[in-house]
Amino acid sequence: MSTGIPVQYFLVLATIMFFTGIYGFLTRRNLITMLMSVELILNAVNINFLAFNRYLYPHKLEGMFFSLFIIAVAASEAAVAIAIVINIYRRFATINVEDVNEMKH
Amino acid sequence: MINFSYTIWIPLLPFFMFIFLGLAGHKYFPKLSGILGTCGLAIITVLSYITAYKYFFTTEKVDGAFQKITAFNTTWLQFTDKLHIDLGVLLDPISVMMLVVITTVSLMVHIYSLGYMKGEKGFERFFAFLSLFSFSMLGLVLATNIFQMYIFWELVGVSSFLLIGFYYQKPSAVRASKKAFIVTRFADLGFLIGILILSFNTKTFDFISLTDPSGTAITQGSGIGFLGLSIMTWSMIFVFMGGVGKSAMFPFHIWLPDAMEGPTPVSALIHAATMVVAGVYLVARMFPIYALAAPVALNIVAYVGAFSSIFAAIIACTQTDIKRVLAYSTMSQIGYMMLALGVSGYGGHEGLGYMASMFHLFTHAMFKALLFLGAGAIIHAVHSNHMTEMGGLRKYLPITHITFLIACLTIAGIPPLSGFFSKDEILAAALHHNKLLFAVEYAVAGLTAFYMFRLYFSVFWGKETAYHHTPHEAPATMTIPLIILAIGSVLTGFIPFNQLVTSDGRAFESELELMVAIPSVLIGLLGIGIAYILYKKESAIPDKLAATFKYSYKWAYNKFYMDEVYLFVTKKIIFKLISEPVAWFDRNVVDATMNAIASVTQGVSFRIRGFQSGQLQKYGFVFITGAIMLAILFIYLWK
Amino acid sequence: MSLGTFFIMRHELLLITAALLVLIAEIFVDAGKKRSISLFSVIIFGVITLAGFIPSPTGTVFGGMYISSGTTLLMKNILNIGVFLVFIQSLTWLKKEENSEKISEYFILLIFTLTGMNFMISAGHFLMFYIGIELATIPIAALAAFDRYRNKSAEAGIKLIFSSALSSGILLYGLSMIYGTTGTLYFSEVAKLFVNNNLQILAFIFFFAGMAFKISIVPFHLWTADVYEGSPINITSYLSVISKGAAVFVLIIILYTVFPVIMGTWQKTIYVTAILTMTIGNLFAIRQQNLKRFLAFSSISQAGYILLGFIGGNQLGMASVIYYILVYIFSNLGAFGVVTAISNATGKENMDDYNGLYQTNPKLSLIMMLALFSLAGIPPVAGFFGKFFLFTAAAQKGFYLLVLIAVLNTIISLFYYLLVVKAMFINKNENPIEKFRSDFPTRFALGLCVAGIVITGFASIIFEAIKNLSFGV
Amino acid sequence: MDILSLFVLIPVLTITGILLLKDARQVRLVAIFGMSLQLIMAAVLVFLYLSARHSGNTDEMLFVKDYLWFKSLNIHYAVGVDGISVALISLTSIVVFAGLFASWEVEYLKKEFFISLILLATGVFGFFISIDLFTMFLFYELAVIPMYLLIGIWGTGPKEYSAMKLTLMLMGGSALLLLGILGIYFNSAPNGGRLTFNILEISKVVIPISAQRIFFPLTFIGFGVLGALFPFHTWSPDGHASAPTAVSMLHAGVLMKLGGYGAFRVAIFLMPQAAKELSWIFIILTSISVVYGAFGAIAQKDLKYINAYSSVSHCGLVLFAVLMMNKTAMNGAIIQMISHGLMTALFFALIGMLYGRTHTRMINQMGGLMKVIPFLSVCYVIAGLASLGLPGLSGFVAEMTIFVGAFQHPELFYRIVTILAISSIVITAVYILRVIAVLLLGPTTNEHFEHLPDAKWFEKISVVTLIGSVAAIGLAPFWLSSMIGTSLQPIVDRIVALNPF
Repeated sequence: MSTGIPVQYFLVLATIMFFTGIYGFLTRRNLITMLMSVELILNAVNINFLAFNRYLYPHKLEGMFFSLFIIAVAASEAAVAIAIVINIYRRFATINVEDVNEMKH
Repeated sequence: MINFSYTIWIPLLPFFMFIFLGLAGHKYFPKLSGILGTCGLAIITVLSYITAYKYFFTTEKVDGAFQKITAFNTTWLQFTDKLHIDLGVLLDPISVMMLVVITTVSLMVHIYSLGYMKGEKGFERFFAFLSLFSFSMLGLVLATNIFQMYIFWELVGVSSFLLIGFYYQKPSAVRASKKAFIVTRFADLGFLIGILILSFNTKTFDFISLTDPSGTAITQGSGIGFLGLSIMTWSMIFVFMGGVGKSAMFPFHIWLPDAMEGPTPVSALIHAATMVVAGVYLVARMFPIYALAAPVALNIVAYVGAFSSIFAAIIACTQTDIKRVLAYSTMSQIGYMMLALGVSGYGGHEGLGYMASMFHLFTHAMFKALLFLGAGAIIHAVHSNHMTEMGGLRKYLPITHITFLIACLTIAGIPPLSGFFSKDEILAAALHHNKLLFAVEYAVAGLTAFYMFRLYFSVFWGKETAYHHTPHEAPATMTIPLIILAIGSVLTGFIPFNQLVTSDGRAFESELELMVAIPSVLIGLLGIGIAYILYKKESAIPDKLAATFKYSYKWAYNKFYMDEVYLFVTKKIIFKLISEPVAWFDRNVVDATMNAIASVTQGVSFRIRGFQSGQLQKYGFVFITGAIMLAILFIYLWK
Repeated sequence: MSLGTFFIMRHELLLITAALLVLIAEIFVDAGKKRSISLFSVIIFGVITLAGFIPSPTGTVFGGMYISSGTTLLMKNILNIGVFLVFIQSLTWLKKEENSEKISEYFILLIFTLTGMNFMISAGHFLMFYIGIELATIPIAALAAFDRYRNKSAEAGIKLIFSSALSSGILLYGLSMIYGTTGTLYFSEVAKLFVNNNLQILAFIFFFAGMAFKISIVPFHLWTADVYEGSPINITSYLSVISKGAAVFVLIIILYTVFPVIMGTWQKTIYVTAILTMTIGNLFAIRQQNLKRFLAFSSISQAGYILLGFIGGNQLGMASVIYYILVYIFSNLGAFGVVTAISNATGKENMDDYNGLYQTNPKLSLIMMLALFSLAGIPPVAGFFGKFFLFTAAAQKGFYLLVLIAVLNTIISLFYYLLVVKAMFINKNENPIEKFRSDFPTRFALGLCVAGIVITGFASIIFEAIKNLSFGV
Repeated sequence: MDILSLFVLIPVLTITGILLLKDARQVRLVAIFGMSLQLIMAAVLVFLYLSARHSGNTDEMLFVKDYLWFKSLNIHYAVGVDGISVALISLTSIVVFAGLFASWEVEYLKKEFFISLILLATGVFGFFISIDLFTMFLFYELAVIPMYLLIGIWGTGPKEYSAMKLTLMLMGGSALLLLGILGIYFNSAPNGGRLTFNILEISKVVIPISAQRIFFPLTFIGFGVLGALFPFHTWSPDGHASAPTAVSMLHAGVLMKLGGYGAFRVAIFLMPQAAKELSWIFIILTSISVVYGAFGAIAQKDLKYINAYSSVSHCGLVLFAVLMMNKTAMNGAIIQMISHGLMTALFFALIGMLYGRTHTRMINQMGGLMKVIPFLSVCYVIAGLASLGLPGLSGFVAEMTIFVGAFQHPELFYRIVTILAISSIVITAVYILRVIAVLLLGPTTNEHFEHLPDAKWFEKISVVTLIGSVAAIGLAPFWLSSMIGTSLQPIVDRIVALNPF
């Protein structure tokens, strides 16, 4: 058990990452960058799970496994998302999210 | 005890006649309807006479008094255990007397109409309506309870409406019928409220228990008070309001002159002899309550009667339409009857006014019907209602002339005609009660003689008028009723009413009071004299007089502008100030509120559409904000 | 793990088998005969749907991560019925030239999402739940973008995938906090260890937001309309009934079993969001012209009504929710079926195009009217019963004010449903949609919907069966 | 099969029959056959009811049948009738029968028209036979919704607007009603035991007064909207004006009675204490309805508007009387429902027939019709006289019973309000006579009207049926009044037991 870094540090890091991800999601206009922001959010979650598991509940591995699954799912999600982004680029000739608003109101 | 149960057929026969003529008459026997209706009425006239004879002369009196006999009674509608409307036949002196009056006059009018209405469009309809009226009127007088009376009260109102508007294509007739109905309806509202108050306190509608002098209604009714008057007084005032309306007393009299738009026989029957006296009959019917439990209300009756009689008499002096003169005269005479009731007491000689009133009602029915039928004959001959277009008719219409003269003399109170006796009793009763009222009535007696003879002289004497085609005497169907009624007018004065129709059913002695009789005859003669001077020959004096008293004449000629007042109230107040604002309010406030709810919803829907911007990142922002807001809400604010 | 335990997972296994069969068929069928795959898939799925009603053992698998009970079986069967209807409805659309290459994809992806939903419903552990929810979401995003050549379809896809990624990120963050505070992700244990502190409430709200996204509860609903409008119409109907229905099932199970401790909190949450959802959904629906978009907002407001069943935490509530979803599947698919049929025949999707529809296509109009009346809760169709039970469930726990707001909202919703009815029956049109005869699958599916709309209400046995399988907090 | 369910079954079968017809020309024959059967059934029901009563059956409800429907919520399909429902069922049969004849000439989408009309009737019949709140509510809504199509498709004027307004307002009422019913349901077993929707069972317990205070207003207003309670009456003028003839007839004649019946049977019967406590508020509202409706009618120029406002006034009287909560007034309320149902149906039938001939409903554009079309005109006069309460026609009986009953109220306030309400009869006379005078009497103003045809045979059937009923009640009210009175007795007993004066 690594004793050097207290659990709070991880949690703070995760929180910062989470909100950075959200901020990025809300502000970056490029769809790919937005996708990266989502990955940030998911990774923040991963850090949370891992830290909790390691520090608070070291006898079980639920958190570890959960983050593994998250990584896998995130990968597939990204695959589908990028496929659609490519289609967007074909149709709209841009990947600026603001231009993708044919439907509103 | 004599069985009177057959009397139920007296009102029912005309009812079936109405249904029969109304449904089938038009199609199958338009010509025969008159005969059928008349025959039906003849049968019930005979029945009525038999009933009167049996009632007055063969029925045993109990304790010297005529009994109220309930000949027939059936519950028609049950309200509560105690309150129920019965339909039935109540026989007592006044109802039996009214039976005679109604059937006699009605029969005369039927016969008369056979000639008068011959060839009119809607001949069968006319007789159907007459039957309806006879039914309603008979039902009214025979009512065993006040609610039955109210039912038939409404029915006579509607038959009057139908008959006034008989010439339904004539706008003035339509207006008049509408007016008559609505004005009386308004008065009936009072009647109904009176009934409700009365029944609330006494828990009964039944006349016998209501008018029993020792019954609870009278002995306990005066207790509870409201605004200083006892409840019983209030209810009687309201009930009297109905009577005021139907009997065309001031201020609900305005419908009566207009009602002359109806066919003349109708005016004779309904608006002279029978229906308009229903108010008097109503007060007479409720008389023990008025006299014993609601003296204030009785005083009101007296004053309303007195005022109406002089008011109408003054107007009558200025009118030129002969039917309108007669109409105002009717109003004036009914005022007499009301006054007589108002000054009467209950029981014995105290009840002189009551007896006089009924007496006058009886005689008035005869002579006023005669007057109207005579007027009808004149109109029939001249095709005009206006005195100005008549004159010198005595040569052309001898029978009409004679009978009309008899009627005029009767109404003027010239002995020994019937009007003299009845009017004399009234004046005597008034004299004993209230000098002021007596003075008024005394003046009215003079005025009556004056305007009647003004009418008589202008029509039968006066200037020689050129007619388009020579007037000729009416057919026998019309003259026979005139003659019969003239005989009636002469003779009925000798009926001993004080033996038969009295306030408590017991006979009392009354004799001619010379102190009253002589002056009243004198003033009658004076009136006739003045009329003779002014109208016997064509003269300029009336116009001069009219010019001298320009304003008063104008006011009287315009009926003291009562019509205008009513017009103002209906048009300006009810229509403009209530109905239209209500309609406006309904559309623009109530309805608009409902519509506003809808449009606000739609407006909000339009305003918030920017929320759905189509921008993915804004969606994300709302998502995050929403989650955080919920978290804050439930962690810090509303835990 | 014995063979018997496999039967516990029968629904999922059958679905996966079916997906694989379709995949194999795709390989062996000639390029020119791809269309036969669709019929094949529908038949297979029909068999699966029927098989779902065969009595099946219940129990847990994977050490409690997968739970099968009468309730979950019921829910899965209801979803199967819905998907079956969607499949039949999509046959006509799949016959189109542009789709001939993608028929098997369509079926495979949909079957996989359904598998994901089944796993969600049966989850006994948040990991299983998470895998299920992602399996149920990601393929749909691909399907939303199915019409490669339409801008709107691509836009729908991108909006769906990004929104759902964000929402699952938030949901996961919530889960991580649940894990951090309780040390377990098993439903049964979380329920025991949950103590209602601030962090846990935050965790719950994040979790709720993620689920609310799937059910499209205000304020997490904004993707709904755009995605519904842009997606191919059959995907829209799938999203609006199956996806939503599954999420509703999962949410109610989790609320009842995992979070009974903080019932007070989630009642308030639902109180607030239910009001918002009904009202906002209705207010937006009033103005819509595109029928898909119109139905999207209508389905948002429907979600609001459904929340009324949640709020009491009572058995009646769950029964009414499940029942309402069943009714809603029939009604909404009826409406979408008509829209699909008309869209396939003419390409028209606007309300104005429906003017005078009754003159030319009376049967379609009648079905549409029936479906809309059912959505509006007008007797004698099933929607009336569904709404009545939802309101009863809320009233049972004393939420009369909420019921009042809900019933007032039904008036607004009645207004816009009647607008469609008015367009079809009352409005005059110079050029109404021409008379056409739909093909057999469409008519068959619509017939099933109508039968469902009519029978589900009157046949009390259905509700009673659902009631018996439901449970309360 | 019990006799009461036949009242729902026959219309449903008729609808099915119409649906199966290939030939559109036979539609009305089938419809009329079905509804004549219904009329006969109603007569049979009256007969059976009276003979059952005569043989000494004193149960509150007769012919009770109870089928469990939704077991878990204790929802039953429960039917049963007492004198009141029997009377109203008869009314409905008559009005529907007359309404079908009045719509003989509908050609546009004939099949659909008759189906919707009969569907509406189904709802009404179902409502009157139900003694279970759930089924009652179901039938209530079932009766309301066809109105939208009936007005929207076959109406005139601003029909879409009117139809929408009417439907939404009525549904708004039913929304409140739903809440009220749920409230009653969850308080139907205050002492433990099974919750129930059954009216008879609920009437055996006392709903807690605190719950009554909340749910009585909801229920009463809910029904009141349909009964044209001020200020929720505004759907009525527009709705009636836009509706086709038969729909106006059914709507004013029958559907509005659902409001009065419900207010009485559900709101007041089940929650008498709150009803008494709060009656003053609603008494004020209903008195406003009565007077305001009448004044509103005076200012109108469109025949249908006049009649719609008059309906507001007359239906206000129903609710007014019900709130007086004594037997006589309630009896009057029921008779008024029947009477108003018949005469307003008559009015609307006649207005429709006049409109079919003159193509206008504005009274100032018509005149002197009596001469041209005497039959219809005479009927109109009779309808008018019934409406203004002429003795011998049904209106009088109803109004007098109400007034006498209301005036028996022990508190002065109620009696004074009664007097206000009574004053409406004069106002009624004003507008009725005004219409008759302008419309029918006087010279014929428009030469186009000189050659209008008088009533055709089917119109005569329609009108004569209604007039016959109006006159029958007016001439011999005793049997109706006593039939209702007997059934009211247990209701009044309960009210009095809970509200000792």
